Amino acid sequence: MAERKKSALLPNNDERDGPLFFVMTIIVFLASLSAVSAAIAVQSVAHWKQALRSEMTVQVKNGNPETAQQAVEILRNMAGVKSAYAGTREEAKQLLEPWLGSQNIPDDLPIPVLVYVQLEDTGYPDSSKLSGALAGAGLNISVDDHQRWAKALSRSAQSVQLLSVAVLALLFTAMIAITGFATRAGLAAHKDLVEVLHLVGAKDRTIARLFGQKFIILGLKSGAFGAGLAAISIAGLIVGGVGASSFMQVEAQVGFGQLWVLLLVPLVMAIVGGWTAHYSVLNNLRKHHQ
Amino acid sequence: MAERKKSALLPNNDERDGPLFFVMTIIVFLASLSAVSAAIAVQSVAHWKQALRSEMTVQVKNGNPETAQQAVEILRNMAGVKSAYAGTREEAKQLLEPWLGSQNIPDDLPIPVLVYVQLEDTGYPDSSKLSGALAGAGLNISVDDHQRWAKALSRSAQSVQLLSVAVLALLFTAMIAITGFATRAGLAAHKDLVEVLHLVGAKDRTIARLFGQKFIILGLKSGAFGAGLAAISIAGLIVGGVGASSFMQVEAQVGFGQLWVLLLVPLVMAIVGGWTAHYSVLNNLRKHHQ
Amino acid sequence: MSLSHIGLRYGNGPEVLQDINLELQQGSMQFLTGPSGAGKTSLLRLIYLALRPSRGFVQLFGRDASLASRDELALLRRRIGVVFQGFELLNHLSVFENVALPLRFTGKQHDSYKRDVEDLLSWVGLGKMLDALPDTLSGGEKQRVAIARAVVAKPDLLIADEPTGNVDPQMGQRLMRLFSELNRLGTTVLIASHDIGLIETFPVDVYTLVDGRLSFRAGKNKGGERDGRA
Amino acid sequence: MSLSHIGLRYGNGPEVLQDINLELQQGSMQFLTGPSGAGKTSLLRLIYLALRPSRGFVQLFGRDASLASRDELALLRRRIGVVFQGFELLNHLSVFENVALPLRFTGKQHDSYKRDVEDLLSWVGLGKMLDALPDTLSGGEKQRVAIARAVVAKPDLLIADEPTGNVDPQMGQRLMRLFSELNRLGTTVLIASHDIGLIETFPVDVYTLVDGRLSFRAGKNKGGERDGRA
Ligand SMILES: Nc1ncnc2c1ncn2[C@@H]1O[C@H](COP(=O)(O)OP(=O)(O)OP(=O)(O)O)[C@@H](O)[C@H]1O
Ligand SMILES: Nc1ncnc2c1ncn2[C@@H]1O[C@H](COP(=O)(O)OP(=O)(O)OP(=O)(O)O)[C@@H](O)[C@H]1O
Ligand SMILES: [Mg+2]
Ligand SMILES: [Mg+2]
Repeated sequence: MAERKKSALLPNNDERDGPLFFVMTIIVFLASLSAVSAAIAVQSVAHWKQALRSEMTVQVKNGNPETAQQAVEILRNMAGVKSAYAGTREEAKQLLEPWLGSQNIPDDLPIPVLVYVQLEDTGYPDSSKLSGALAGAGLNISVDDHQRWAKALSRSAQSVQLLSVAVLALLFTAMIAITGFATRAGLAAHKDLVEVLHLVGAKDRTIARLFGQKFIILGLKSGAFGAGLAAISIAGLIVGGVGASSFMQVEAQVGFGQLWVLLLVPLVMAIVGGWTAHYSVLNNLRKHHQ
Repeated sequence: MAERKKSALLPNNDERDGPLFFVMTIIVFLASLSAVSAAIAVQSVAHWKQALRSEMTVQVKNGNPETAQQAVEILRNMAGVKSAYAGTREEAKQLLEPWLGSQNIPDDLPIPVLVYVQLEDTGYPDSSKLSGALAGAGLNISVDDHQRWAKALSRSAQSVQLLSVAVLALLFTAMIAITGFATRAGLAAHKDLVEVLHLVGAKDRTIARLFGQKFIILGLKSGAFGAGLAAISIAGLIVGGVGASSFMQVEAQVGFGQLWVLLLVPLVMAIVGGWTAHYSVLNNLRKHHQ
Repeated sequence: MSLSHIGLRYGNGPEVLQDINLELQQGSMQFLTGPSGAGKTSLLRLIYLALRPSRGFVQLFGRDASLASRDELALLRRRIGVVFQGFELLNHLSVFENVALPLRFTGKQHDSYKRDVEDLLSWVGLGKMLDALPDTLSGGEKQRVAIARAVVAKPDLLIADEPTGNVDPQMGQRLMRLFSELNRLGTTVLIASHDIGLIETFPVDVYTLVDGRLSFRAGKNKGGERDGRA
Repeated sequence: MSLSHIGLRYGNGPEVLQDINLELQQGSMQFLTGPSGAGKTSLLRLIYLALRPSRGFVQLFGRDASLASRDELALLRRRIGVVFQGFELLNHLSVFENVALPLRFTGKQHDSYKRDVEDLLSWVGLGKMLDALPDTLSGGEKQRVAIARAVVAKPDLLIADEPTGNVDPQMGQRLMRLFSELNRLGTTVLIASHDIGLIETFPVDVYTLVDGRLSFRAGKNKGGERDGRA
């Protein structure tokens, strides 16, 4: 007679596992996509807020380079200002291009000169302080603290963030529900198995561990597959540069850095799956078997 | 003895149905969201393309109101042009506001005047024809056919569309897989039931119909719930006006019109669920039972 | 019902049944006996169309089973009542519903058979358990439900596999009387049993299956030993 | 093992067992009989700790079962071998694995019990079916696997519920010899059976359960009739 190996107590090629694995992989894939886009949105908002908070623009409306230079001097000496420099007429013209066309700007058009101000990260002065200082020097100059942009940007980033988090929460719930469903189905199908193991003297923990392990492995496997797929898709999107909007460009900058989130997904899946299975079985045993 | 009613041949309060219903509802919800966003993206692209194709802007770069009026006359008389009118200096100033600030535009700044041209839907002239006609009249005027915008816009709309369709396809596959999974689990748990019904003389179709009906009902129920939830969420998003970007505003215009897509979801779910169940059972019977 | 030159093997295993020839006269009654694992259940499964033979022909009610379509097979099965060795009750249906199951597929109305089912269950001693679920029954009670389900549609052919293994001798006698009664009304009856004590008390023909081969012994009040080819 | 003043009801049903008192001496052997539905299986389920009594006490190996923790109950169960009326084999494990199941939970090594399991299966006539799956076994073969699993760990207490209902009389005798053998080695044995023919051939005590009440008859070679309170 051939060597007889100790075989698994739980049937390990359960015909139900194939599609279950498939469903879990898809759910993980989607959850991963939302996790990354949520992480990107969070990062983007922080990134933009930081960028916008650390920068102001001062507009010298008469376009006079000397006035601009005067403003630069005053600003450089203020507390909280890291650096300040005046833009060139060319830069200003570029900004107007979308509206006036490139060759259509007459040389005598008095285009306002912009002075860019970099602020310290902490304790930076607000726009009224800056305009106060400039007005004190007799300069009629307007200060733009980019609040309008900051608000619009962070509002749309927040809605993306909110949506991603909501979808993520839903998918997560779906994942847990699927695991719970599969466990219950597994238990229902293996009712006799559980009962026999119980009556033959297996401890509750031993039986629960059997089912827990099964779902830990399933969670790890489907988590790794789904997250891997998601990583590939995201990398593809970033590299392929789908979407040429500035929002997408910011994503690209941040995107790769956030892919580590995906490493968590299979772990979370495995823990959720294993835990759900383990405790469903324990509860079931306590409830239905002496 | 009390009245004894004919009870369902399939256990109808299967303990597996609870979480299954839940999972299917979430999947339907997500599928509905992507269906609607795909539909919105498709509509948006069409909408934008149409809007951009039917409009051109002519820029009178010296800002002279008479030159502008001359251009308007010429354009109005061209074939394929629906209407043309010159913008006011105020309108032009508003366009420059983001760059120059509102009070910072000196009265003597020679802002170019824009002439807006509405084109007929079909057989409209291209931009070179327009500029040719204007140049022929001795006017030095540039024509913008909005191609730059059109391209950028339709590119990002297409990527949204692509993403929605991909997610939709995935969710759809997940839905089918879950149905398939649940059916197989149901069959595995009800193996004896199927065998007994078979041996007692039930025809294959009768047994398959039992399982088919169960999943049609489940599909309709979870489809209606999920799609209903999605409809409420989308309506909420539109009314609440989350996201102030122009993209979202276009969505709002189109959004309500696309909600009918959601009516299809429960139907599709029911058909897919019922069909999968029906044919899994039939196949199973043919394969394993004489 | 007739089997001719039947052979049966499961998968690639040895032949469980070898060259079986058996013909049951309409309205006859007989026992099938033999040691455990001899192939009694397998033989019965061939007859009630749960299994196809590896070779040979099964003929039922004048119809060759191998030529019948799946729907025709379903119709043939409705004329056969089976008591399975493992009972095969549906756990989510009450005792009453389990017994009434074969009647549902014939399109009969609930009201038309309600009394019959109740009377039959009383006869097998389960008159008070109409609404119980099979899981809450004792072994012998389950067996009696299985028997009631097999006979309720007054089938043309009744196959019973070890129908008295879980009941006490008095109940065994009572159930056998039920089978005889049915037989007197025209049903062909074939019962597989180890219970030699029970078999001896009935003057019917006995087939014995040993090592996949069938031999025949006529009922005590009928005649001597002869070959299985009936 | 002792039961004192045991009552049992399922849900809100009537009392299936009423005021049962039973004490089994270590190393003794007895039969439990009674009509179908009398409560034999229920009584055995109380003893092998699958069920809690509605009232009264179950004492096993000197331990009050109602006071034991779940883990202690598991340890007590390992000292009991059970032949279930419905066999309760695991369909995805081979015959060998099914029989070896109780040994796995005691932490024994596969190599140390391999021979024992194979020998035991040969004794019950299944030496050639070590690798078969239960679904492919005949009724009697399944029953023998169930018996082998119950005795393989040489339990201190053996409970068998209708262990010979699906085998032929010769095999029944052989299985009973297995139980006697085990009993001679010190195992307490309690067998529920309808098979009066079989019971009569053994000179052991017989308990009879009727309408939820227990009565006692000493083995033929032992003494006269007396009350159930052992
Ligand atoms: N599905 C199957 N696959 C493989 N072998 C099988 C299958 N069913 C039965 N067998 C084998 O066929 C032989 C005959 O089995 P069968 O159930 O017909 O015996 P039986 O006469 O009914 O026995 P018993 O009296 O124990 O019920 C046995 O050796 C059994 O192991
Ligand atoms: N889980 C349960 N729920 C409700 N009633 C039950 C349950 N199990 C058994 N019963 C009832 O208890 C009574 C005794 O059942 P039990 O199985 O103990 O009988 P038994 O003596 O073993 O009969 P048999 O010889 O037929 O196996 C029966 O009337 C049965 O219907
Ligand atoms: Mg058999
Ligand atoms: Mg019993």
